[in-house]
Amino acid sequence: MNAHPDHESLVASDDGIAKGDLLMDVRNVSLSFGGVKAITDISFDVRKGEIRAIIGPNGAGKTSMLNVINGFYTPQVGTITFRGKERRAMKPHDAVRQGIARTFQNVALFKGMSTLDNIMAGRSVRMNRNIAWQMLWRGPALNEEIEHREKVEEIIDFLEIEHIRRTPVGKLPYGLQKRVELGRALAMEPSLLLLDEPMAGMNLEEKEDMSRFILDVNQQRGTTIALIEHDMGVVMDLSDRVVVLDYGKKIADGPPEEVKNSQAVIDAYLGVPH
Amino acid sequence: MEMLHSILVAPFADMAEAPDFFLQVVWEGLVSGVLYALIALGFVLIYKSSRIFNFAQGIMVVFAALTLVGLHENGVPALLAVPLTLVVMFFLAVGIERVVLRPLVNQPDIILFMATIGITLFLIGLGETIFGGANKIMITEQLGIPTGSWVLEPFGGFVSIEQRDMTAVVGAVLLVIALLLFLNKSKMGRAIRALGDDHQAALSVGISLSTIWVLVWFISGIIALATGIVWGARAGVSFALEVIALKALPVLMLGGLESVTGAIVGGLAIGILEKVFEIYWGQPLLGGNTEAWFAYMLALLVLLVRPQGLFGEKIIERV
Amino acid sequence: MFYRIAGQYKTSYHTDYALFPVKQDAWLLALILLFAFVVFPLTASDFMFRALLIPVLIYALAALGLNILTGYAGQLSLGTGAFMGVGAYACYKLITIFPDLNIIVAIALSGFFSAAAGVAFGLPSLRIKGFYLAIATLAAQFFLLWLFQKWAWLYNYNASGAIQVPNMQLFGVTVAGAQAPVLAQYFFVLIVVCVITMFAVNITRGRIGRTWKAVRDMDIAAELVGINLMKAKLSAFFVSSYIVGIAGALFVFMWRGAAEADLFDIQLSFRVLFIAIIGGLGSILGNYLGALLIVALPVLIGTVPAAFGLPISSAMVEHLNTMIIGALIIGFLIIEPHGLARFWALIREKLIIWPFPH
Amino acid sequence: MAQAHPLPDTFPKYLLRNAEMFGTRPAMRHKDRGIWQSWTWAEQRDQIRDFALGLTRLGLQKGDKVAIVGANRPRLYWAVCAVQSVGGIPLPVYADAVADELSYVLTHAGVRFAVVQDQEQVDKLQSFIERLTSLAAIIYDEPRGLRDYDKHMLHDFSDVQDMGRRAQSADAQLASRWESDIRNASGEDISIMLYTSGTTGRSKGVMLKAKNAVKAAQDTVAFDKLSETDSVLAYLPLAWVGDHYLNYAQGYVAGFCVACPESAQTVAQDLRELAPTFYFAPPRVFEGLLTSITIRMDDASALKQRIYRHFIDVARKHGEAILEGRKVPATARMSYALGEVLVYGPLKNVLGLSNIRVAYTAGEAIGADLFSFFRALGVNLKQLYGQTEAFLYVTCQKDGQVRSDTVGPPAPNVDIRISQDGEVQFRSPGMFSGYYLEDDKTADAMTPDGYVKTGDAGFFEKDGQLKIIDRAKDVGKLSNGALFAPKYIENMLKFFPNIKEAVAFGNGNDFASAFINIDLQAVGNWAERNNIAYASYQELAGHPLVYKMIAANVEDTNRRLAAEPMMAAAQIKRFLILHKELDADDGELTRTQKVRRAFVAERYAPLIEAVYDGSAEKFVDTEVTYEDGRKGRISATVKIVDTAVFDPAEPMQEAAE
Repeated sequence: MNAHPDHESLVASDDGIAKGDLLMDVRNVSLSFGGVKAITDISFDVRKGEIRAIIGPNGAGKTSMLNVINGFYTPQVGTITFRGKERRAMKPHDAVRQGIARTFQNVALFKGMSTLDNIMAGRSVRMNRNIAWQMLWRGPALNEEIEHREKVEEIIDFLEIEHIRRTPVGKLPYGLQKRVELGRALAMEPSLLLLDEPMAGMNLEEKEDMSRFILDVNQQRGTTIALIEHDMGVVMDLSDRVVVLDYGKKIADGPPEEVKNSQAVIDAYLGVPH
Repeated sequence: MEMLHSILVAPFADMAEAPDFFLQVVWEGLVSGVLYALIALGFVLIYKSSRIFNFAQGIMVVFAALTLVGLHENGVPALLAVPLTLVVMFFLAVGIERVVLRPLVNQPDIILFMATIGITLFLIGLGETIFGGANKIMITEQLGIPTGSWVLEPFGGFVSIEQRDMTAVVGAVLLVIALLLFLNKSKMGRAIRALGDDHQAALSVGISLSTIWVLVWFISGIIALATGIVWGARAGVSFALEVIALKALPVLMLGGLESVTGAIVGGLAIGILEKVFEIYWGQPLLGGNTEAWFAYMLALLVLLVRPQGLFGEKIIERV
Repeated sequence: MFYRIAGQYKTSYHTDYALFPVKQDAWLLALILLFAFVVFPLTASDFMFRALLIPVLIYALAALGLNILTGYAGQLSLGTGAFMGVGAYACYKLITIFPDLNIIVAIALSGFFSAAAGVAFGLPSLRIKGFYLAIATLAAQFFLLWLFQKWAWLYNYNASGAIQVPNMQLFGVTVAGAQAPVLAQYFFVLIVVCVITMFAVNITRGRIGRTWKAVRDMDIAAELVGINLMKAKLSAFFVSSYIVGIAGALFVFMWRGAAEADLFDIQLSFRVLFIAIIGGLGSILGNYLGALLIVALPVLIGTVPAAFGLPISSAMVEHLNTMIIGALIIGFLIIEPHGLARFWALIREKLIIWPFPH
Repeated sequence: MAQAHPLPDTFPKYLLRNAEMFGTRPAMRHKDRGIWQSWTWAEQRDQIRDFALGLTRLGLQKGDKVAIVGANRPRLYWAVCAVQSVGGIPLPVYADAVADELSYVLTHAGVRFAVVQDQEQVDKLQSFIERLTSLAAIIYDEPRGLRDYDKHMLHDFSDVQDMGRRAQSADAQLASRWESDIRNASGEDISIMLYTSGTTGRSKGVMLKAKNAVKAAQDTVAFDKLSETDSVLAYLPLAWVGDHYLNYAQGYVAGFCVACPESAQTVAQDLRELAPTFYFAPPRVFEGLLTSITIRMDDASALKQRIYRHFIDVARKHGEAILEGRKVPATARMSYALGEVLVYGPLKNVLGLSNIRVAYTAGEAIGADLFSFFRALGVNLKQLYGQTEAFLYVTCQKDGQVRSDTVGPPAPNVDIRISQDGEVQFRSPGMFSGYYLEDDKTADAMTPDGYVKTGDAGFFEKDGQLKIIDRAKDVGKLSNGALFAPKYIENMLKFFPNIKEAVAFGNGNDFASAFINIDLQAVGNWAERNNIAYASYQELAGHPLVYKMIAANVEDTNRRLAAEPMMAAAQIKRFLILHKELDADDGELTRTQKVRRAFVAERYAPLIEAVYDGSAEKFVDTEVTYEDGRKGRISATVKIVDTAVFDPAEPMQEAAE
């Protein structure tokens, strides 16, 4: 029985929001860890289908903001409206159910498993055959496994990582681990994909590949992307709109050219004393 | 209703009724608490310096006691047997570092934890083979530990304090003070604390891992010997001690794996509460012998409230 | 050398998910099963069954249960002995309350009691992790052990505090109790262990196995991938304790014949933990290899030197055995932290690419 | 394969027959999405029918040419048969051909359609689309990246098949009419046009009639008793005559299963998974295999090495005899059997050669020890000699009568003769029907009485096997009149694992000389084991120890040349190691890695001069093109070394063995 390679399965599940409309609205979010103020009163919105970059010097609160969006941290103040539902506290795996997936700054893959299993883990939220079927394996459980395996094989083909399908991820070079992690996030068919410095520590060629993948995901699959990245060249090329954070506050928000020339951003990066 | 009364009211009534008996119970609890604290101290010292959860601390106590008594039985005078045992403990520390710890330097914590289980078994087997499995009597008199007891009459009642218990408490306090001074003030002490955070970092700063580890295991060997003597004096030297030494685990859970004060306070708390619960709740209501599980249940409840224990640092998950 | 991988290509995902993608492995298992179901029953002596074959299977099953919890789901447990006890006592009470209950049903049901206990003591795993979690299972171990001694209803109030297995028939053959022939008990245990192992293999292979491994490797990432940590951890405790409970029931009904409370003490927990460690955490095959080693060792130490003429007292055998196991654990952790299972995997890999080194 | 009606004489006819007789057997496999996707003959027929009818909807008429550009993909193979089924002429072209080569071939042939693999080929075609006046549409197999291209002339393969299906549902008779057209098609039609990768000048379009191609394939299928149970891995370029003959032509005639690898990088892994029964590889691939075996074995443990060496010696002595069923002492047969379990079986298994019933090599001469190494392992490796103009087979060796230094007797129904100046000429059933639109070149290639001139010099040995010496035009004479066959010398040099490529010179000079390219993998591994540091290929090539090692190899070659009366005079007196690898991108090699002798001679003229004026070294500065087309320059001082020469009388140790 052949796997019928349908390329349409790669398109993100439609979440009932038209392209360009509001997908997520972050309003007055503040987050602190016992006195340390990581984020203070930040608001910005993300439109469906765009690549929204979040940039800022180290320690500006970028990753913390990402963790708030996908429910890992609960902000003390402020709310996040995602696909029309407003919420402040949300368990991470509920955020996933609503269609938020992410990659991590320093690769959080499951070291004990192979590339295929890591990406299949991204599908687990959509697989639900109960334990009885799993015990028998042949039958509904295996059919479900194969159904999701075909989706994962689409992603493996899309990210051109067929040659490392069975390799334990612990053995992979850094660049490939990042790609597997992107694969895992794509496997969750998110409507919002949070990328935390997808190109950190990559050489030029790997960066070009990753940019191509990100563009393909955004254009071909229509997945909205929130991108944290330091490499200005990449940010300017890829993103439609940019939010600039500094010391936990928002200092600029708008299209790349406009943000690039704003004095506040230049100061932040060149280090004017606060 | 009557059930509630016997749980919540009756025990406190008994305490008030016989304060001297209550004091006696608290004292007995305190003494066993000191022993738990000493063992826990050995754990903390090793965990603080090498991130190793040393399961073998309990058996080292037994092994030290056995060696001491074994040497004495073979004609070595008591006061000479103690330094000799310390030498044995030193070589044990060198052996453990060389054979077990050095090859496993960068392994994950779970692997090191299991290695200490391996050491535990090995030492049990070794001890039994050399000294035979039978129980032995601690040579308390020969070590000059007074064996008499004092009698006090607080609240017109009657409380007897064993002198050897008092020496145990005093000895423990001295040991703890010496340890704290050593850790915080001396050069070696700082190296031990630095090592705890990150093996590689410490290595890169030029702290030689192997000497520090030998030193740390030797110090916990000394503590083990002291504990062995005191414990042996109360309950005789036997391998059953190893299971009781497990009681140090809840102490660590309560006090946090890294803090010396946590180990002491935790040890005393568990010792006292355990005894009190046994006497006033365990025997009348639950058929006694609750000391077997009380410490673990207590530690479990505390952990549910504060996952990092009373004194541990707050665990922040960084992604 | 013996492996011929060439030509074994997969034309469908079904075959890709086969239990043995390489048929030589299937032949190897067939050979082992042939020995287990045919050769041993014909050749082994009663001593061999009682001292080696039955205990290896039961210990392997217990280690399999523990491995699912610690090896696959990463939740450390030191309470295996107690959960085996729950299985044993539950089974005993079931057959005393319903005397005509079929033994298979009794054993199967007793698993649920230990599973319930496992889940109860597994609840803390939602808040505490790593070593700290060991305390929860230690509490279970000591508390349940105390319960077995104190709660007389468990052993039907008989004076000795021990439970005695009555004679029980299955399809007309006495399988449990004093008169049960050792061969019947061996087959009973073998079939139960094979069935449960097959279920365990299927579960760890599929979605549930993956979620467990994800929780084991990095629970934060697992949660952010949409895995509900509570469901994953508790299911691991449930399945693990169920299997351990069954092993406990077999331990008493098919091997020991009788049991008193301190049979299920912390030493039993350690023993099963060593089997899982030396066998290889995170593997199914490892449990069998570990059990074989840990059970066979004392028998070897006892018989081999005697054969060479220097008799060793049974106490000395016990001491040497403990020492050697301790040394083995350390040795394995240094040479191959993933135990005998990884050893076999490396040998198999070498055979496949023989005569090349890489 | 008895069948009711007469033997089919076109491949589409075979398609229909196979779909009937072997409907459920696998016809095509492709490793994709982690598993081997399979199609039976019946499914393959339907796929081809739908595409063919779709093509006619797009306006394909009889005689139109359709270019097929891409790697080995099921859909491209189906496109070939689909085009043939409606009377068109498929035209496979090398996928890695650069734009201007591709544009010349497509404009020269006037293609109406192009079936390509992916976006890369589409971009290549669109870069010179304006020159393809007759092109009606481009059809692509993999849609990746082509979603937002303007679809005016661009169609997805499956869309064209949908058109075919819709047409069939609209007109119920269409399918049966398609089949009857096939059955009535005449064998005289041109079934395929293959452009040769000419070593000199522009490539020429070789036309092959259907009946000729089918007849040739029927002969060789019978010769090697191939059947529908065989399997083959199609990994060599689709446009090469070898792939088209061995996989496509013989595939249809025998009905066996053709498998396409997942990608170019995973061929070795796919070969191992599939373990095909029929295998073809140029000598260079076998060289690579042997080199990788020796390198990996050098790293093995002492015990494994001892076992390996012992049994390889046993195989060298008795392997071939056992393979050919000759009498061998019982003890030898026994230790060979043990060797099969311990070394040969596993070795063949790891390389994927376990199930091979018939294996061929061709294209260049193969070293004697390399050839016998694989035969000794039990791989039934044979030699064949052929050309695009002969639809491959000119000569091929029979099972049991195999020699490493000859290419075998004439293939079935092939008539071969040697001209006065030693050129091999042939007439064969698979003969081509001339070059497309180039009758003058066709005339040059044929003799007046209808024989095809191969351009190779050779002679028949006593046992009737043909021995190829060299390209006819390259065979020259030394200044003292002695025969100088550069290819013959080069092949001998290349038999050494450390030498990857060699170019011999001497025509019209006093002595023969050679330019040598070292094999980076083999010499690099040797350098590593003797901890010799080197930063680049150039540095390793110039290393004195490497020179010493290569000098020893050249001396060995001279000893062998001395043993052959005709070649003794052309021993190599001086040689140098080139500072850069000869590369197809620099034009020094053809697409199939054959040396373009004239180009190399002209490009390195100063070096040749230095060799013959006796200087010990020569500074040289050459231009290099990198992978992405940028140009750069490499300069180095190349040392030139003299080597010992043996007078023909000296006995050869090897001969004595």
